Amino acid sequence: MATVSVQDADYDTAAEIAAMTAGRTDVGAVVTFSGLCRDDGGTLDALEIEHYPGMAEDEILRVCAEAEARWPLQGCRVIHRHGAIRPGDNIVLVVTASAHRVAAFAAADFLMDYLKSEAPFWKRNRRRADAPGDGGWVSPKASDEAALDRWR
Amino acid sequence: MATVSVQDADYDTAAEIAAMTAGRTDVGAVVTFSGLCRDDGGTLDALEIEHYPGMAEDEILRVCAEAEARWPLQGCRVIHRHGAIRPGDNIVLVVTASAHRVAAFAAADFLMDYLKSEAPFWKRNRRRADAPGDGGWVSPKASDEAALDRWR
Amino acid sequence: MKALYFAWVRERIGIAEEELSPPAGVATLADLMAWLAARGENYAHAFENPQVIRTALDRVHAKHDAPFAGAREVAFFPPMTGG
Amino acid sequence: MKALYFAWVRERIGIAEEELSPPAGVATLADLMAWLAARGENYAHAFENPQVIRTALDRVHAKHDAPFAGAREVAFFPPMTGG
Repeated sequence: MATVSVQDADYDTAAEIAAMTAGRTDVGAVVTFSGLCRDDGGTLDALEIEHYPGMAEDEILRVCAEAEARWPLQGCRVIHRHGAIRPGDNIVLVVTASAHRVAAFAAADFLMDYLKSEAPFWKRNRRRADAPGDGGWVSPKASDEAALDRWR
Repeated sequence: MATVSVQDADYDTAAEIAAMTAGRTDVGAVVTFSGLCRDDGGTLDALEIEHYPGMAEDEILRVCAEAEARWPLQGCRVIHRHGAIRPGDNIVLVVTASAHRVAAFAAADFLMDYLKSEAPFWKRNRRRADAPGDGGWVSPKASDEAALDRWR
Repeated sequence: MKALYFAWVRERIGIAEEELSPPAGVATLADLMAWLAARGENYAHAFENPQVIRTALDRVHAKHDAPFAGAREVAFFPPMTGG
Repeated sequence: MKALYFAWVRERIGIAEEELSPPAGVATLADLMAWLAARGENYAHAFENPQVIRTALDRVHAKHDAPFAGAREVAFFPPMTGG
């Protein structure tokens, strides 16, 4: 039931919500998560996101199937972008729908935690020419591993 | 910082997300929750939502302030509709923004739990003329009270 | 003091709001509900089970043992079901 | 068997993919990394700390002690940082 896209194009959150709920009267709760490219220090030109084509889609679908096995979902949609992402731009969208809010929230939260740690994407900071330092590959965060423990 | 609306008009989730993130590069995560009017049995004409004008806005603002005290939020927006809501239509929107996903998710989840139990709104089922039974006021759910315990 | 009634409390009483002038000795919200319940069958029906009624003073949730002196607005309503 | 390299593993080795024909006795992914590391400075640099490298067989995560016999595609990459 889940639908997964890995693309360099941007996405339209409203269109994704509409696609999940249009013509239905059994959906009680829709949760969306959007991950955006931050540039706290004003030094980032772009985030470059590399992925493993084929495996990226497969892994996200596998994580969605796990979420659907855990919670009664009526819809599950994930879009993950790759390529050069500018500060303020969208990176990843998760949309979940369920009759009740607890399932929709938990599933979206779970999906993001697992996407972070299991889907084959790698981020690199491309710094502005006038910024000090050399950017480089983003390191995984210990807090992301800790977040996974909530679901085990 | 929170913005709260109690209105009979519908809302536009995409516009609310855009208003919270436009021109910013410090937002890393936006979570939205939309509550929709369900009609599982096909017997509902509309949900009629009564509210306590003035107190409804004040209580939601109070709950938002509580969320902002608990998590580092960059934005907090709540829209709660009143009046006659048809099956499939929107009832309530919560949008939270933060640098990191854990805060955005937790705050939206918390806000919905507290809105359900503390904001002065009351739902009544108006059944279709051909439907059996007499509809009537919706009873609070024990599970909503249990959900609050997660935050205590 | 203005009293507001909502949802089935309003329906049972038959009005949405009214001015109240409770006598001396009626001090808490619990007292006020007992005094109202004695005003007629409609009030008795609305307040037949006072422990399920939620109360607010000047648009802030208040417990039944709260004194209402000084409040300009008191409200009585069933448990909330918004969201 | 096709080998794919991603992110800094790819950068250190200098190529994104290649065909591998490991000798008999190289059976697990750990064996394969040790064999690759001996192929030159670029490989040695990529696999200098093999415990941080993640591995996949035919696009499914696999542990280092997994045998790769029968796989058509093996991949080596750093810990993921998507989402």
